[in-house]
Amino acid sequence: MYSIHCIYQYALKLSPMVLICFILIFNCCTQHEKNSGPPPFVISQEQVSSFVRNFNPLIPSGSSRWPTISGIYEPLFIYNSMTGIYVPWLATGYEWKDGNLQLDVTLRENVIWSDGEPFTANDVSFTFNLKKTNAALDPRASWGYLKSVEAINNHLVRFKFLRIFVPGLHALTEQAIIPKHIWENIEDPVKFTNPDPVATGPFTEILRFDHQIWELGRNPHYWQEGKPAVERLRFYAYPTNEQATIALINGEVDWAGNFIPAIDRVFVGRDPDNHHYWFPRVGGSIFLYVNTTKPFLDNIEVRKAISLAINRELIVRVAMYDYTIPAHPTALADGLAPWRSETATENGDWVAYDINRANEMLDEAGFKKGPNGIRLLPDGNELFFDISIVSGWSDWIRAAQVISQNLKMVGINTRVKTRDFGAWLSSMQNGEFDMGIAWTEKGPTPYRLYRGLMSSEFLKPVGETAEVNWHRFASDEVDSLCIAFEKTSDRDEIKQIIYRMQEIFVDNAPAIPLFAEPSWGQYNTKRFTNFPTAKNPYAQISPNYPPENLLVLVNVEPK
Amino acid sequence: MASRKSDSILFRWVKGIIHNKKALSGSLLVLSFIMIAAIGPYITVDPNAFLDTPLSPPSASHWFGTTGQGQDVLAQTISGARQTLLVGFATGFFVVLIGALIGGISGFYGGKVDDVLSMIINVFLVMPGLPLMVILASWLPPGPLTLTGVLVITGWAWNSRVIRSQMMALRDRDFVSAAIVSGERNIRIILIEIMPRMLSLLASSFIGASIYAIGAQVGLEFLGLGDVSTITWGTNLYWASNDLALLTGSWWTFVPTGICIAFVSFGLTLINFGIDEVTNPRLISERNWRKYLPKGKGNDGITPVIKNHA
Amino acid sequence: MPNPILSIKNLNVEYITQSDPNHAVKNVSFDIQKGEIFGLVGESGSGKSTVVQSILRILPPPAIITGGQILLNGEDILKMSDADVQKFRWRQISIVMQSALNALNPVLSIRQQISDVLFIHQGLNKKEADVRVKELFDLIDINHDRLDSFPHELSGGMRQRIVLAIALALMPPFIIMDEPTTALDVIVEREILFKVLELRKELGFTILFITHDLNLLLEFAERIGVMLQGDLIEVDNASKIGQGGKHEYTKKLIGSLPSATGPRRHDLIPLPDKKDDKPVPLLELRNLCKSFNLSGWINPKKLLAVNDVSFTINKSEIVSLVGESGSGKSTVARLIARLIKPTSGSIILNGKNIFESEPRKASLAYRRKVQMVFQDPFGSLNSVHTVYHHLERPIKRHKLMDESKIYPYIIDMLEAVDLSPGVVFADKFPHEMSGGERQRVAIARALSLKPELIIADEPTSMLDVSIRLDILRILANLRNQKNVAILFITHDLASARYLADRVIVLQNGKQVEEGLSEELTKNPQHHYTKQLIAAASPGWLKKNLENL
Amino acid sequence: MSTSIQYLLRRLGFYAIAAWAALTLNFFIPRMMPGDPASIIFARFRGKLNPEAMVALRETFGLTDEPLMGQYFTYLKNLLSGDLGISIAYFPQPVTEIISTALLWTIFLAGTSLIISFSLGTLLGTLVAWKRGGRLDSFLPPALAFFGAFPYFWLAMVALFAFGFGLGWFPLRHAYGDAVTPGFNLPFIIDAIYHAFLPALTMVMVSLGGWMLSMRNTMITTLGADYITFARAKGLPSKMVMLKYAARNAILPNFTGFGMALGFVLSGALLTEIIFSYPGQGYLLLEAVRAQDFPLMQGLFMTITLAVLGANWLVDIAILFLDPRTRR
Repeated sequence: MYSIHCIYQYALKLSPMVLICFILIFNCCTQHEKNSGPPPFVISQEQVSSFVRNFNPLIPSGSSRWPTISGIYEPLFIYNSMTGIYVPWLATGYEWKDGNLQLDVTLRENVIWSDGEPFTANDVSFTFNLKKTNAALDPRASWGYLKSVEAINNHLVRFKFLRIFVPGLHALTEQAIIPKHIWENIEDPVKFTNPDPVATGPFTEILRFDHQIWELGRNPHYWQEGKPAVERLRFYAYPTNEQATIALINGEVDWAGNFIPAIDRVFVGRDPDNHHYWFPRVGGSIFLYVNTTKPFLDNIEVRKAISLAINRELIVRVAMYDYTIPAHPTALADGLAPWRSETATENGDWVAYDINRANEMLDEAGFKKGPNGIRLLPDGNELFFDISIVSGWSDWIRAAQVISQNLKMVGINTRVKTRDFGAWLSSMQNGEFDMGIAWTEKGPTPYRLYRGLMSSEFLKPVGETAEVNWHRFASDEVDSLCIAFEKTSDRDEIKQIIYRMQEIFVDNAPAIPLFAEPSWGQYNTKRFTNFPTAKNPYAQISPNYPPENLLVLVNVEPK
Repeated sequence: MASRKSDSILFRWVKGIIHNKKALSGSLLVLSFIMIAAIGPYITVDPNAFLDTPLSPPSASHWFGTTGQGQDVLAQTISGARQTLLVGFATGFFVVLIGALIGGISGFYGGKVDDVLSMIINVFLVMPGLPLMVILASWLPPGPLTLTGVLVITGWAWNSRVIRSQMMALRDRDFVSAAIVSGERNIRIILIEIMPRMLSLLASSFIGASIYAIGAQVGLEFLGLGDVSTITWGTNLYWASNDLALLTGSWWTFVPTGICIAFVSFGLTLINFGIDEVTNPRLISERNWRKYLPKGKGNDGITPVIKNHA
Repeated sequence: MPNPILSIKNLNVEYITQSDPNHAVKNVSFDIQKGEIFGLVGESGSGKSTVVQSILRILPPPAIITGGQILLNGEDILKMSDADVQKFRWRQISIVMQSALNALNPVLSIRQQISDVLFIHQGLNKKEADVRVKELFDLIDINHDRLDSFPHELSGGMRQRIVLAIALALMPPFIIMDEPTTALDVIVEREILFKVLELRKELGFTILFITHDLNLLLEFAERIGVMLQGDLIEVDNASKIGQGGKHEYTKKLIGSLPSATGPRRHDLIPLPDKKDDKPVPLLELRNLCKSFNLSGWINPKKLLAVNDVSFTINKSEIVSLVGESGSGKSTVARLIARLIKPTSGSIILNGKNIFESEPRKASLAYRRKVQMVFQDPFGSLNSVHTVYHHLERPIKRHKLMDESKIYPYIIDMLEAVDLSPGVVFADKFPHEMSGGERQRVAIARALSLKPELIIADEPTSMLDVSIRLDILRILANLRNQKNVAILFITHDLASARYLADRVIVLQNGKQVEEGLSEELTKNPQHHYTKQLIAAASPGWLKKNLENL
Repeated sequence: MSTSIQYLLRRLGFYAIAAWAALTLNFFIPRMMPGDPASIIFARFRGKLNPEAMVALRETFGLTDEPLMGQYFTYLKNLLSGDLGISIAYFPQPVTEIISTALLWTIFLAGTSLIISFSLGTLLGTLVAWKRGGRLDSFLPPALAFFGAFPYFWLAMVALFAFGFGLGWFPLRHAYGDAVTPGFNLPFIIDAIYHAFLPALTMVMVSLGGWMLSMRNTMITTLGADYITFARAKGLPSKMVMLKYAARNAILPNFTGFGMALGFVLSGALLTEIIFSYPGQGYLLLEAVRAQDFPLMQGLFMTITLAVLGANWLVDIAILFLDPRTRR
């Protein structure tokens, strides 16, 4: 007995020493990084607990590894959201013909698949026709307006349209192209994981694939001379934002697109010479949607007053760490700034913060404050609305909390209600919500944004699922503007259509823009250089917007 | 006349707790947190208000510093106590209620009723709790009611099992047979004759279930499965983690909450230690006995000889 | 006296409690001579077990030996070093403990438990130990195929013999026997004792025998010490104690021992006033059977606890059901009290088959007529309620009388069972009373409903010898005064003889004999009854010893 | 011995029922959730996806409009044939593939720390009960109870940031480093232990107190038993009485508790995994729930349940060997 007690006491005294020995042994035994060859370019884009080997570029669900459609496979053109132009990639040019019912695309000539086979127009037509036979591979429903895709010769592809639909260009040109000689033998392309991809992109060789780490090597046959400058890419499985941020802070990651709170202190402060970020506002705007079928909220003046009550500066500071700016009256963020109409900007004075005016407008609209300082409906009930947010989407929850406090100032009682994504989405889509924060449709022009906000195309009665236009607002004029837009490829005409749409938007306030959605991008210049920056904006920095990040992948260079 | 009995049993019990050092300090610890939860929100600044520079360290104006959104951590810690403790104790209550109901019925009636009920109890016992909790919590609308429900669903079985076996032991005792022979109804036997005998078990079950509920609740909320727009200890930790509190070195955003959770659970555990000792006087006698022994002399299974002690 | 093997001088033992220490043994002194059988008798709490456990110094906490000497062959055990204590244990003195099931480690085989002693004290190897274990098994007449059995696989008698074998393993000169037969049935008890005495004759060890049963001790002890509340009040030769001794308490003990044979002592229990009325049947059992499912639903085993039992109890008659543990007598009691349901057969109360009129649950009327007193008076009272509550509830439940009349009625009841003043007792909690007082409360509760039949299931077996007779007297008086019939269930033929009018003997669930109590004890027919009576008659051991 | 087999079969029967109940719950709970995976995928693209493709998508994921009971029987049939379906979040990977490696890591991490904390806790409980009232007894139970009062994930967070991030003594994530190749080789094994050390340590710290206390309690009860007094009277050495007589008996109820507590402890392990980015089932589960990946969720819940049931069965077998009374 005594001996046991003694051993125990010794163990207590020894335990710190044992621990230290342990650590030393482990540190010695664990071989650190073998220093062979140039350092890998470490990218953190996906946050997963373990990787699954899937390089199928046609699967829409995002279950194939990044950068399958923006590094391994390539599209015909890449839309550069910083410059607003289509960069020719596998194609060199396009031409609308036959009253915009036919599109001819000329392909680049010196492109070779990574297995040495030449890239031809047959590959392009095969890709699109495979999508026709497998509807599940056509998430953007290209075959809703396409009639046929044919290879006219080795380097010319002809798209014929069922109806005039000029905006379809965007989807067609961004399609990743697959090799016919490989895929024609695949039985079920929908369930094909394509473990060893044959592609045209700058990186095609899978050097290593484990659940926690994988590496992608350079394409030996890449068509751009001397590119990419980077030898290999490496990806670690960081399951949480926190883990990914730690890695970034520790300098283990060279390029990432994470949300990091207090980034100047947390990230840049660690190594100000090498740690950088750039959050250009190329995305859409984040909106507060109000259900226009509900009494009180169906009033245009009320919606404008609500907008005036919201302190966007505070939201941007509290919820977004000042990474972005309050929304523009037209809801067009910096990326779409050239499209802004001056008239609309002037009329959109309700996208501002003015509590007094908000109160006045509500008083004028006939909703007087009750005894508790809360405004009353005509039936005498106090105003009360839920602001629905997806649980876990913390930035928006913070924003909603600010909004809730703001609205209280003008006599509107609200409650922030968080719900699981599925439940939230179905309540939004079915129009069974009061207010909610959500995104908008994006695209190279504001057309998709305004169509989604105001066209009757997607308007559904409450209780039925509406894909967009959850707030349920429709304008006949917008409908006809949309039709006109789809039919023209004339730049001036397009501009006039977009201007008119903006005016309709600011007059009716169908939804309330809050702030511009930034695109997250961080990079480390310790080992690599030539990232896009505000001074050299050759593309947006974020890896989260394929295929645009192809531009970054081929341009980054080792130091 | 008859009222003396209930006073007496309760009185004896309370006296036992007060005289027990562990139970007393545990009770004081827990009571002080309950007090904080009850009156705290009226004396602190608005925990929701965005007051100051985010993540500023503890200072005279903000004793516990501010969160990633510039809210007062002290105010958040204090007002977080309310819902956390409420959900914790409510779960504890319902777990014991259901446990006493199902375990009690199962143990008292035996036979086929017991076969079925104890099968259900055992099935719930072996089912892994967290996955079930996560699935349930993510399905139901977030909020205190959901949390309580989920925690009760995944947590009742253990107490049922304990109460069932205690009930089975008591049910075979002669005083129950005597009550049956004198014609008492079963419900009265269970409530008036048996339940008072299980008081300490019920109390410690309640405390155990509350500890479990506080821990599991905080865990679920930490994963973002609670209603993160309300202020609880779990959501405090969720926000701290969301704002990368540790990375930024802002330990003050999560240490106070973590310590509070630990103190409440520890206080409850101490009460349970105390209940254990009160119901098992042998432990205390043995401690007193040890005082008589010469220093360093343990119990080696040889009765000590101490002559002429005081 | 010369050369005592063990000499205890002024031994004092205290138990530490939360408040004041409990002085369990006070200045006890006695000597035991080499080779003698010394008996120590006393009721529970008298300190007799504390004395013997101090000899081995195995009293668990919170006990402290506070004074005195225990000299073993002249060496003071209380001054030994810890290592020496470990060594003298079992080599010099071994002990046979009361409950053999609890004394054996449930998860070790018998072979291991015996070998442990041999390994430690004699340093034998496995093979040598095995040989010795087998020798010991031969000594106590147990087949070698039981060597690897576990305690739960053996019967009570066998377990006690194994404990005896362990005690003999090192052939110590001195063996303490602490109530070695209390948990056993009389017939088994007799076999074990016989075995012990046989072995002693062969091996010549000294015995210190502790029991609460003076009758038993008088059979074979040479000298006897009587303990009362921590004091050793008398030590004398067995013959002198048997004649009544000097101390009042000893006299009371001797006087309170009814015997199953010999002439009836009329001073013990009052006989019923003779009535010439023809007996009126009150309760009749017809072909009652009860079986229990033992294990498993794949292949269930059944135990037939009560097998075709039929008998009648007449109004204001005392019938005694006698049998050993496992004979099914308690099951019969629970069947009549309708705590369990019979597998088959019927119960007829006042000429009505009750399973026809009230098949599922006993009616209130039945409950009122048939009441029960349980074996363990502490278990049958609920520790959270007062005496008053225990008596009040049945009256209220059966709406026997107005609220206002209940209190005086309860006080009356309490005084009827000699708990006076009733007002004081009404307010007490069970733990504030002695065992005898608690059992009286239980009787008063049964009585308060003015039942026609009281089932008394071993009402005295958990009580100290000195108060058993009081309880029997109360029961006898009840019948005389309140005309209530009593079914008295006991393992003790002697008390059945004195209390009951008729006796029914049960064995393995079967009725083996029935008869008027005096006749049955005088002239038993069935050989089982004969065995029972033989085992309960004074001098049975001596007769057999002479044959040794 | 046939009765032992009967006992084990009976337990197996019970586990079969428990498994069925779990699987049934598992099927119905996610299906009662509002929303469906296709719209989640739509939402993942934050509007970039054309609404017209929804129908095609639903079809691809095999989301049929078959009546619920029909789906239920198909589900059971598929489970019996080992087909857990295709993950939605990891489309088109079969669920079995995603889960299998994760399950191994979870079993490794949770199993090791569970066994360590159970054995260490039991040992400490034995010592503390043996020397009850002593210095060790007045210090250890409250100290360990205090550690046990912290939430698993909180201690894990603190440990990760103090020893991993701050001091850099331990790796920050994953089950093994990049430099080793998974397989049966020494560097890999050492590396795996190195990575498991900190998460296992936090789990042991939190759960140790529970095991110790319950062992202490049963041990104290056991020490009051007659056979302990008898063993002492036999003059057996203290250590032998403590281990062979007292602890040997006291461990039995604890062992049963071990089986019952498995599910609870595993829950803590899942949370710890998330903090340490350990590639086990914990994070997968959260991910599956967030993506409403029914098949993956079901697969995870099922494997975790089956693992717990299997472990319980092993405990049953162990008890059969430890306690002769069950062998009757």
